[in-house]
Amino acid sequence: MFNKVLVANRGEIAVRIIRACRELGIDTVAVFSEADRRALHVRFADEAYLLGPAPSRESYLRADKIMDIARKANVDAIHPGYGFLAERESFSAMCEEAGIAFIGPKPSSIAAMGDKAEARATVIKAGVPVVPGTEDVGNLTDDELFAKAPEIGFPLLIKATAGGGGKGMREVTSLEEMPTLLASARREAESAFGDGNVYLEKLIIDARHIEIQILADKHGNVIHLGERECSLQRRHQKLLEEALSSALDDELRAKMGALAVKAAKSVDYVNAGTIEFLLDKNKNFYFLEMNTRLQVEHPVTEMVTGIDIVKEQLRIARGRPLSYTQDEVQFNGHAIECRVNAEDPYNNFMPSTGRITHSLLPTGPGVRVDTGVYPGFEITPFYDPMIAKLIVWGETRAQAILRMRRALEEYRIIGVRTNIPFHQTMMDSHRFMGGQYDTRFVEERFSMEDAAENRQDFSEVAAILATLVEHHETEVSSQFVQRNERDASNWRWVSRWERMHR
Amino acid sequence: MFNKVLVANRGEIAVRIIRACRELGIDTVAVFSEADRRALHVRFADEAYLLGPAPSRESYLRADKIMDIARKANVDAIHPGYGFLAERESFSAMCEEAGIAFIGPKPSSIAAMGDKAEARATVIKAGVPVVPGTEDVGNLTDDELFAKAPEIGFPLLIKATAGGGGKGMREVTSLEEMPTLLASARREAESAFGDGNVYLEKLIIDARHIEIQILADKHGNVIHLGERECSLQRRHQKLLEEALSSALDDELRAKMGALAVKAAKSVDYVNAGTIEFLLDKNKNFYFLEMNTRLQVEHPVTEMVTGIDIVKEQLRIARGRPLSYTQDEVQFNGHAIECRVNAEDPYNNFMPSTGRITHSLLPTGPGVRVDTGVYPGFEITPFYDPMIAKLIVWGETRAQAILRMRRALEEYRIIGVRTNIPFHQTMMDSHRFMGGQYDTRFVEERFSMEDAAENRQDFSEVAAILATLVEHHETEVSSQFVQRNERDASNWRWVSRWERMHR
Amino acid sequence: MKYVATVEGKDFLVDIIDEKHVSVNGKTYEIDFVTVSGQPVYSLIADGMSHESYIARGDDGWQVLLRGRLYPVVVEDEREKRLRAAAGGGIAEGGEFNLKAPMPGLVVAVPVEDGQEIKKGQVLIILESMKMQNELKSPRDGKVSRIKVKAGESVEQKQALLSVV
Amino acid sequence: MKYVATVEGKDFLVDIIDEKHVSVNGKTYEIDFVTVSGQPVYSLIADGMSHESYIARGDDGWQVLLRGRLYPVVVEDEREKRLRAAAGGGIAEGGEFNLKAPMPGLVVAVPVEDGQEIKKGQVLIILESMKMQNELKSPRDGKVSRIKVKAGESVEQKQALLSVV
Repeated sequence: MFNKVLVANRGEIAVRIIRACRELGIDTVAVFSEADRRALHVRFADEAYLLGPAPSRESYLRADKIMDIARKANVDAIHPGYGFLAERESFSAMCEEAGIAFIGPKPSSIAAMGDKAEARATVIKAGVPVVPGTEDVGNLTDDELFAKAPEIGFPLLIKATAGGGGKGMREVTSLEEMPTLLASARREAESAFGDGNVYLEKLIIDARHIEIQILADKHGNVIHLGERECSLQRRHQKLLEEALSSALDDELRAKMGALAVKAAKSVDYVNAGTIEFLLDKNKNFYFLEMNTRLQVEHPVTEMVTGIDIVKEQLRIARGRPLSYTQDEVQFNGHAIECRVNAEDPYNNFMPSTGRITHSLLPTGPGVRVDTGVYPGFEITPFYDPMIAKLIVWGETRAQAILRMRRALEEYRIIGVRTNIPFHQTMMDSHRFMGGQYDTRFVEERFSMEDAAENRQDFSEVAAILATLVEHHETEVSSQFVQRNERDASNWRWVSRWERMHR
Repeated sequence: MFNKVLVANRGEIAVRIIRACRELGIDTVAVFSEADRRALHVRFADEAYLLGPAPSRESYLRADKIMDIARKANVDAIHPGYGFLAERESFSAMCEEAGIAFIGPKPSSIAAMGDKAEARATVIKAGVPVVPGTEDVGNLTDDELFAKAPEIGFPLLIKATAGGGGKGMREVTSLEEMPTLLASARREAESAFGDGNVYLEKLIIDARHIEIQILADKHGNVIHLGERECSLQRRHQKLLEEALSSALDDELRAKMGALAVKAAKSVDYVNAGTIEFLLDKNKNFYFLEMNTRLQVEHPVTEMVTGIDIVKEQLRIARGRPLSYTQDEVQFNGHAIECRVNAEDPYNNFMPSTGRITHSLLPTGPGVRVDTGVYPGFEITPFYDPMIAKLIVWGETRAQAILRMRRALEEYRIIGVRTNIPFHQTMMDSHRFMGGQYDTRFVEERFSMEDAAENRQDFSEVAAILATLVEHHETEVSSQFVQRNERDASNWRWVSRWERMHR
Repeated sequence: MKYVATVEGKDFLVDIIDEKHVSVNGKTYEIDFVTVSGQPVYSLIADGMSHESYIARGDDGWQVLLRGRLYPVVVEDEREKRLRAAAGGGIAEGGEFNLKAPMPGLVVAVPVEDGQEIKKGQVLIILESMKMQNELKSPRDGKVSRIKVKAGESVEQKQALLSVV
Repeated sequence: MKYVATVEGKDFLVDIIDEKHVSVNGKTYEIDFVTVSGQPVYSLIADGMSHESYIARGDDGWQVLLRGRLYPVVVEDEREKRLRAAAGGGIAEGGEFNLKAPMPGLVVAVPVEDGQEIKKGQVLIILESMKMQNELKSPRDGKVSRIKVKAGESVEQKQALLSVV
């Protein structure tokens, strides 16, 4: 195995990778920005080096600095996590040149799958169905896109050529609104990826976002680990994922799995990877894109297969054959992941920043939390708002939902607003319980208020609580000056209310 | 299913049971002592009622008060957890009379297994081997015991008739030291159980403590869920448990499992339960006792079988048949549990009390924590010192050990001393790694110092750290008065050292 | 001490009788009310029912997060409320709207101009934070006034951005 | 500023050069030293190596818990240490031993009497706490003196129990 691995990332995924390395006896090297000196990945790693100021461009995107650190620390391999440099062909190539294993695919595979147009062309050749669009045509001007749009038909999607994660993506329902949306899509793509090129794609209605996890080693073995259901999205950001999907049966799973393996083989893929599909109501499916890296939502697959995907990535990068054959991949139970974001679900999901002053993690049977934050940690505006992933396993989907409900109720994060109430509301939604949802569900047919109506009303309790707090604040503030003088020693530890009643 | 269950316990096991109820949609009622108003089980339950002052005798042992609350809150069932009232025949009978389901066995089964002498007599009749001793004879006087001791032969054990958990237990190597030890055993038994009766038992050398988990329903179905290895003990308190045991093979497992089922059937047992055996070097095994309740260490069995034992208990109490047949019980991977106690391993494992000011739970793949404490919670001297159970699962025993090592390293508890360093040292011990240990290992062949010698020495780093802290404390204290005047607003949030360098 | 607590338009008359008792609209509860670990997390046991809540002061009252749902609660001294009602109260509608940055970030674009007439829902500012572009919209029709930022500028949380009059 | 840090009998000469540099026995490290979340949990990065430690003041110096091992460290000003060495220092051996309650609990038994001669390791007090009976033993031979508690009494942490002279 490797002796030392550099983790070129931050947050929960850096912690996740450090854990896998530690469990394999591999030393770890963390890199960090000035905003992350106290981050968990720095606390957990064996070595840690400063990259630069907080903005990603000056820190986590500085491939040159990361390579310098890798050489200085004499690492055997670099794990890029997801985001940042994970899908940069040039970074994979830099590692290759430096004689350091890149825990990811070859530069050529990233190139082939990274440019969406090329990816489409490649998989079409391999016999994989794709969504109608302009992707294969190459980069078009605004006027060319205006001309093509009616041919594809509305509604359609504008998507960033270099994109991912919903950035630079816009939905267009008519030609009139297209200019504005095109401009904003290009602007966002330019800012996110340094590349303002976009393409058009037919919008599949009532579609589910289904992705197949694959593993491919250097010996030509490629297997799939079944699918993940990722249809619950908002602004094209995934919010909640499941494995397996209630929309697939064994036959469709085998078929989509086989095509995913084919797609991966078409670019000589090596590493863990994900093939994303849209699945329509009639069980037609279309290739969307390939993610040539570890996915945020990989844990749900780990929970139902028992396979540690990060450890397999390390194994593959070391040149060893996969630990499992396709036949050995068995699915057991059901897993759900809720992405916990520092966002206020009661204020249009606005990002929330601040110091986490108190936190209680849900634990107990069948619960896993992947996070990079802890009480005392400051959530800054520099990075994405996902602060934790809450993952549960149950013997059945119904049991997993009940367990997730229990875990969400236990989870306390004080200091920043989070979208936990959104997930709680989702778990209570009848459509979610019935598995009847598609990629438009959250934005079009779900509201915090409607869903909450099914639930018990605790207005009276809220009235009592707020009144008690108001009452004691008022009472205490009038007494506070006197008390303060003779009792200032330990006010760190007890609240004013408690002190008053001692 | 039940609508509402009262949990007659505190700490991690109360939380564990509330979680199972919540996942089954059952309302929960917590009871608490004055010391536990802010305890996690009170925070998590739907209802909560005060029992009385902190001492157990005035709160958690007050069966009368608990029954009053159960009637008042109109519960369908009572779960006693472990300890406190879990093995009181009278409590099971009180529930029966009140028409409330007791989530445990019938009074007669508790009686049969609770008195160790009767238990021995019963299982001997069922053909289960027992350790030679005076247990079946009834309660003997000191003089009678002095007479019997040489017949059994030294070394032998004095054990409390009503006992459990190592209380009132003493090891005797010669007749001369017997009077003192007998007196202290009786004293401790009297104080712990209100019953000073003891018996003698041959001490099995190089023995392993192996226990078989069984499940028995009201329809006569009894199955076993394999064994747990519980040999790592100190002062007869278990410290670490594994499932399965490396000392058993499939054949022996089947044989011991079948005898455990037989023992349970011999008392018409209904509920989850545990049959404890001593296993000697030559694979001879002897019945020790039956625990007619949920065990502390049940999670390791849950991890390797995927069966939720608490949910099965609820199902059984409701009168439904077991969810599994013996054939459906499959073992997958390996699980280890470390009991995290508020004890100082560097000071003879003295109990430690105080407020937990900071805590970081290990999480991520394959890690489960069952706990009843959280940052801000006060550890009092009234209850037992176990504050958390850290449980890990791995595909193999080696992987489970590596994962436990990782998890222990991540676990931070500030405010009380814990035995985490003991477990870390154990994980590094070659004998533990080799699975070569028995019930005497911790006390006779293990020391924190010896084991630490295999590990890297960080004295130099410790020297730097302590010097930096000393330096800054000295420097800052001289500057503190001035700074304080213009900067007192937010001193809650930043340490003095940080503030100094802002 | 009597209060009126208003939750989503519904009034509750809450009387804090003593440390262990409150009545709500005439019904008395036995209560046990404490904070948890010195944080604004409160545990209330009322007639045996155990509730835990995170309570924060919002712009117009308390925000009570209870069992995954946010209840905005306005608490007023009963006497105060009666006086205000007698005075024929009611806050003026259609006052000036001052847009403040909801979080620190980078102004990506200001697609409106000083003096421009705008509709409710129209985008006033695009603010980037946490890698997301957030469109800050007008809560009502009006005219843009006092634009204080321009594209490319970094802003702090609560910094004034512009007004709609 | 120069210090001598003694860890289990081994001396380290630690020189705090400036905020970013220390030298130990002449070897210089580049350091980055911070506390974590306002607790006595310290993160030290020294020449790239990341260490996290819980550090508490003990009876005779610092207790540094580092990677699951406890290092007792005595830190002295170098000058101070030299002066003490010159004065032929050394703390008197065999001083009086004052037994204090290591935790709050209930005294179960006091199996010794005032004036009784005892051996090292002999049980002085049996104290019950957290459902466990703990035997408090004498660290040396001596004579029991000033017994201040009796069986059945509750004691607070650090409360004086008796002395061995």
